[in-house]
Amino acid sequence: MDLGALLPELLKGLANFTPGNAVMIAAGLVLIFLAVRYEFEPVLLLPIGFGCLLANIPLAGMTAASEGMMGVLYNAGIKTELFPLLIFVGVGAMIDFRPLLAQPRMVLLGAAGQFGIFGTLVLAILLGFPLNEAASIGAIGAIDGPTSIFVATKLAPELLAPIAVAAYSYMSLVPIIQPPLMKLLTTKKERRIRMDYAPRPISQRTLVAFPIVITLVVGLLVPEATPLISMLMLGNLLKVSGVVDRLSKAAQNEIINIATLFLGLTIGATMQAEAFLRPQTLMILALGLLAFVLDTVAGLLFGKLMSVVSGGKINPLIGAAGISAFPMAGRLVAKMAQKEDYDNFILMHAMGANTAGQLGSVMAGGILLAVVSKILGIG
Amino acid sequence: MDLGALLPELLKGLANFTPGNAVMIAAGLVLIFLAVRYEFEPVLLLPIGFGCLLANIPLAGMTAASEGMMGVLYNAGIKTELFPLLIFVGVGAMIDFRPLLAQPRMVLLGAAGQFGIFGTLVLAILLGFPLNEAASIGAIGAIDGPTSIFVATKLAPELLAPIAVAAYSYMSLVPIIQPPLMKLLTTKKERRIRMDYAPRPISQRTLVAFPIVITLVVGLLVPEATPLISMLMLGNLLKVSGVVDRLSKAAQNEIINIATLFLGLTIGATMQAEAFLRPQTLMILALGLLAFVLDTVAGLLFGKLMSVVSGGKINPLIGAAGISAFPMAGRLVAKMAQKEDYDNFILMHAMGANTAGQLGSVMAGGILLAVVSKILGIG
Amino acid sequence: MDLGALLPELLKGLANFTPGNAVMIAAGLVLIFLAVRYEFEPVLLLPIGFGCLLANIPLAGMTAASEGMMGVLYNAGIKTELFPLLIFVGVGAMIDFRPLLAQPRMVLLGAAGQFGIFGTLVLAILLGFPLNEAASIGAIGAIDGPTSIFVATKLAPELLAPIAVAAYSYMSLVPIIQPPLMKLLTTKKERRIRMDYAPRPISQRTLVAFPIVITLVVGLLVPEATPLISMLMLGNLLKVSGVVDRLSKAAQNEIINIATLFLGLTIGATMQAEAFLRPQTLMILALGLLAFVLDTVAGLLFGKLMSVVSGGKINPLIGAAGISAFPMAGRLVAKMAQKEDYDNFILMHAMGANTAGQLGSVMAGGILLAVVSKILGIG
Amino acid sequence: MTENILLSLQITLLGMGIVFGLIILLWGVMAALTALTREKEAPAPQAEADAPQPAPITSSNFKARAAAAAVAVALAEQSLSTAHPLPTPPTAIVSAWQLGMRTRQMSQKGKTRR
Amino acid sequence: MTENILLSLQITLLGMGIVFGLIILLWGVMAALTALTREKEAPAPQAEADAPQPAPITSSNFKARAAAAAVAVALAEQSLSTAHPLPTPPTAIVSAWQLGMRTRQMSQKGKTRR
Amino acid sequence: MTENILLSLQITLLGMGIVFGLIILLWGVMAALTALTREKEAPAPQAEADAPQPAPITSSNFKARAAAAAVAVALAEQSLSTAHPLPTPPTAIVSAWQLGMRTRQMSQKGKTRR
Ligand code: NA
Ligand code: NA
Ligand code: NA
Repeated sequence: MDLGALLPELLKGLANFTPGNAVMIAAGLVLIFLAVRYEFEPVLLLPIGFGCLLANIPLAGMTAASEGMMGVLYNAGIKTELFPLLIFVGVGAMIDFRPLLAQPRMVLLGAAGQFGIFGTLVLAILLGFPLNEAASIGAIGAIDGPTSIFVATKLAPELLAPIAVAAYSYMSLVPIIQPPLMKLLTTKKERRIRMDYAPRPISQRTLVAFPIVITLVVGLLVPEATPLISMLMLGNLLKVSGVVDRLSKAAQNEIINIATLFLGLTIGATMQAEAFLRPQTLMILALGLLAFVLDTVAGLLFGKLMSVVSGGKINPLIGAAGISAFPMAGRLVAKMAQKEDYDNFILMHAMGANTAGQLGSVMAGGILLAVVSKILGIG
Repeated sequence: MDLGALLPELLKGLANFTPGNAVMIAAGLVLIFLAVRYEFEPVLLLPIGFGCLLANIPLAGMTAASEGMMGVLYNAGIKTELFPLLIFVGVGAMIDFRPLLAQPRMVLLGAAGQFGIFGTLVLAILLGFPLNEAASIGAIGAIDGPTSIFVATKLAPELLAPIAVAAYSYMSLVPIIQPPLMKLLTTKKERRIRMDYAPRPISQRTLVAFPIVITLVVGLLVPEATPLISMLMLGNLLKVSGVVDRLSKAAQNEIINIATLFLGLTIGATMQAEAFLRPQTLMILALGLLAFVLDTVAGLLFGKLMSVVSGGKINPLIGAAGISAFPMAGRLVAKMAQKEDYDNFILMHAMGANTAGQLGSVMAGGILLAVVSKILGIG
Repeated sequence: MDLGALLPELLKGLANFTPGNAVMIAAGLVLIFLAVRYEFEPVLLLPIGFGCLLANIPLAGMTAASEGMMGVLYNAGIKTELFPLLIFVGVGAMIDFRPLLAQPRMVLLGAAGQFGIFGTLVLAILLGFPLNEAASIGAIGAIDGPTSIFVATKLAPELLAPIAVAAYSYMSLVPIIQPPLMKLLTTKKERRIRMDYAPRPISQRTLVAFPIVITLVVGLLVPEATPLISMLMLGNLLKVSGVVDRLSKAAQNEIINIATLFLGLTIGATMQAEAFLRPQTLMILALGLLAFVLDTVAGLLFGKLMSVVSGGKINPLIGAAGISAFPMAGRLVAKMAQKEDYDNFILMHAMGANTAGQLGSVMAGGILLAVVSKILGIG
Repeated sequence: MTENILLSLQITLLGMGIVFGLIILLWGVMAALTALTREKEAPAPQAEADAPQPAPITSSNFKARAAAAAVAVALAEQSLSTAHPLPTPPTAIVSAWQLGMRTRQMSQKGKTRR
Repeated sequence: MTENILLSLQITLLGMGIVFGLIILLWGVMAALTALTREKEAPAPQAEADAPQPAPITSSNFKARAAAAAVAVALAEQSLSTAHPLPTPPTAIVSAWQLGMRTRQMSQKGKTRR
Repeated sequence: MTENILLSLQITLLGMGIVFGLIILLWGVMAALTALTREKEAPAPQAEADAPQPAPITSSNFKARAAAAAVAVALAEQSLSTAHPLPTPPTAIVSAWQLGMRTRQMSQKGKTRR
């Protein structure tokens, strides 16, 4: 046995390195950079970026399709949809629905902010994507990572990587993407509108009943939305019930942290050059951005409509909070209003619209899934 | 493609809703109500109740038999028995065996309190249940969730849902079920008996040796009880050893919390109307209640016997703590004694009997499993 | 049915008890004793010892090869290599590479300390072990549990139990094994050498870049080392990035704790008498000890070489810290130097060499895996 | 292709229709929910309805409220600037806000309308 | 059926028999365990055996002990009322109890027998 | 057998060769890494280079430094004695050490060489 002959064998990894790998490693580094330097959704972009690096080290066996660690985690948590659903349990335990329950009409804003989902679907069809893929791309417009991943896993798992990356990246770009649109579509006077906040007192009983009733109503009408909405509501119920502190804390900590880390790594590990570096990917990223813009525009326009209908009692900015992207969008809206008038506090209204957007996104995702799988004869 | 024709398709969920689903959703709501309002074992009844709701939303794919999230968790943790065993690791890390080690004769009370297991088995046979099912129903008499689930999973998985529900519900009903029996079976004079507490000092060495020795002795004599008893003792060893604080805390927190949440949800998700709404279920619930009563009665009568034999030095009430249901039963007994005589402290004796009951329950569960599987030729 | 005939059936467990079981139970008790009494790596030796007890209770179904709990965990976390890799994520989040980055030449000591791996491989071949087994035994010389387990799982899973036991036991024996060798191989004068510590300031940017660059460089050159090195570096990146506190804490707590407990139990559960009690096992344990000695000797000799080359500016003791066994070896070295001269602080240099040893061990493990699997035509 | 585009437009119409339908249903559910539970605790809200007016604003408590407002703003900005991906829920802010801002908003309302 | 009932009665007999047998064995094991470890630390218990008597009860320390008892009771009741499903172990209560109650129980014993 | 032994020796040679090669490469990478990032923050190190000398040792601050040293030693010994298998990282010790020991080591150096 000539060991000298082994050396080329040992450098096989380097020999298999492709320009595509280099590009994807650069992409991974950019994601990590955005996460670390600008804190754009770091809990997701950092693991995604790191997973992307791993998937592009040739022969390392760390892609989501391999039999190695990433493959094991992918099969355990993405294929089964466990990770996004567990994340939702944690998110649910962090959401406070009182601002929404105190002003139920705010819920309407959560519907308008979903227009980007369907608008993007149309555009994707125009660009030649088949229906299942177009619908999955549209789901980026939910501006909600778990929903996008859930829909894409069901309809077009081959597009999961770019969709997940777009969903989480754009969620983190809320403070960059939304403000120009807000200024463009609203007048200074509109942005200065102050809003009453005389909320009805929300009883403990209402708080507990809410997640249960929502689960049942949405579940019975849109069965496809049940997994997402029920896990969100389960998390909320764990919190508001006040009797299962242990479980509520587990949902908000160990469960969501572990699921988030593994989800990020495995999503990143799907970004192998061969699978990811296709013209489609760029289109998906562009369409995702558009979805975000369409959501915001629709939300703002609906906000203006509500403002007019209410006789100027509603600040149209809160329409932009109806897109989901909880809680960044809500906070941004409150900040924008304050920029115009330091004494104008609309945080509670914005958070109401924002939680409505979270509900709306999940429902819209489920409806999209229901309609499209019926048409395709899958469901 | 006529989209109008889709609407009935979309409302298929509602169309498939059966009266049975309605009944089971009501049952789930009752469980949640008991958990939230009266704090009856909320960490289990709330997830079980919520899982029950999910299992009865038609076409949602959230039953334990589906390929969805609940099915994944069911296969990962119930079929493999991982969840009840992990819960036992946590419970073990929470039990303090010093009161029992300080008064070893208390251990006898842990035997009498298991009579309900076998008494109920006889009754279930009388009602026509086959042996494997009768034994699983008898296991409710362990008054210990994980043991009941473990036995039922092995012998009659089709009855898992009602058995688990009964086991956990009745455990939480200790303060309601036991007091009238206590008053009925003991005289005021008996309840006022004070007890010596001159415990031997328990060395650290004994504390560490105890879980190891118990595992080996019980394991060698009743191999079927090994998984349950060993995980309980492992948890205890992690705690008393004092050198693996990290692991002890992990057992008492993340491990038990996650396992409990998932166990509750998946048990609930087995409560689908078609499978659950059978005359058997009502019989099982009734038999389970009877098992509880038989346990308590046997414990109290044995307590009276010990009282007589000891020349009145033993308060017969502590017999009722020998049923398991750790630590509620122990505390209840101490409270009952104090009610009669404010200066009468028998908490340490009651806790000794209670931990003995915990050991006895696990052993009785293992013995039941051993005997019945030998007769049925399974083991 | 004669129930009397059941009794022998019920005592089948005892009847199947072999002297081998007794020996292994004694071995398990020794491990637990070492863990509890002397705190030798208790988080691993205690679960390993307990798992060993369980595996040797006849008919209990708690061996790693069974379909019971231990088998489930073994298949989920050892066969898939998930547990050692998850432990590495946690270890990475606990390592501070600043002492190494401040004195990059220290990294050389991390190479010398790996000689035991290859030296032991040669000896194992001499003793007649086939190449795959000899290489796995050599991996004990990494003095790093996860690396040894990773290599053995790939090359010779049938030897996993003794290798894991040796790896973790010897790691814990650092304070017993190394000092005599240190005294033997260095003069008092050498041990009294003081070292400059004028470290370059390490920027946050360097700290973040380091784990990423190491992953890419090592991954591209030794793909086989990617899983190990990348998970170590991922953990480190989570910590030093400073933006994902949640994930960093999850890695350092719940993830590593749960993985450690399950890894220990399942490794222990592979120690069933029939599989473990072979002459090989004793040889492996002896070879493992030798690997440790060879590592230390090579490290110290290389330390002496560096001391001479540097003109007496380097204390050769730090060579002994290059073996991995992080952070015990580094601390021990600092303590030894102080013993000779109370004012001599070389902790920072020793920790630099120790982290270098950690890196070197992982790389050497990967290289070993790469070379041997190429020769055997596996990779 | 044209067929597909038509289909996608139909999906959009149907989808947004259902979303709005469901959201409006939710509105009703929420209203019913709060109404039902309010009826059960009738006396309390009644009492509250009698005294919805904020305490008269004196210059002494104005400073305190201004301080509370500043804290709330600082908290909100801080939260925004660090861009928590999985943030602590805004409950704390909400409570602070409710305590300090409710009466304030009411007086603001007057000013805004003027 | 009758056969099954007979079988079930036999199982009951056998099962309870084994349970009691095992429990009695456990009793022995526990007694042996505490005895063995006690022998090893012989001097200490010996010393303790010389002075098993509680300190004489004076009215001054009686109040303190009464307070300790009240705390223990309060703790126990509180624990009971919240019906913890996975409670913190009673260790804390135990230690408090051991510290405060041991001598007390001994004096109670006298009274009870009287 | 002889063949196998030869093979194992070759593996040793090759393996240790690659390990050393990789480690030397790592040395270069680390040096480059620190150099690159240092260039970007050039002014600061420059300033530091101007004043690398420790503050003059007076008897008053000697005690303080001795105390710091004692604490560091105690910490290190404590850590060693409990033999943490998964220890908290030595960061805390490091910082303390860096704060207190750096100037000290420099003066020690002088003494050692004398
Ligand atoms: Na949305
Ligand atoms: Na019981
Ligand atoms: Na090493």
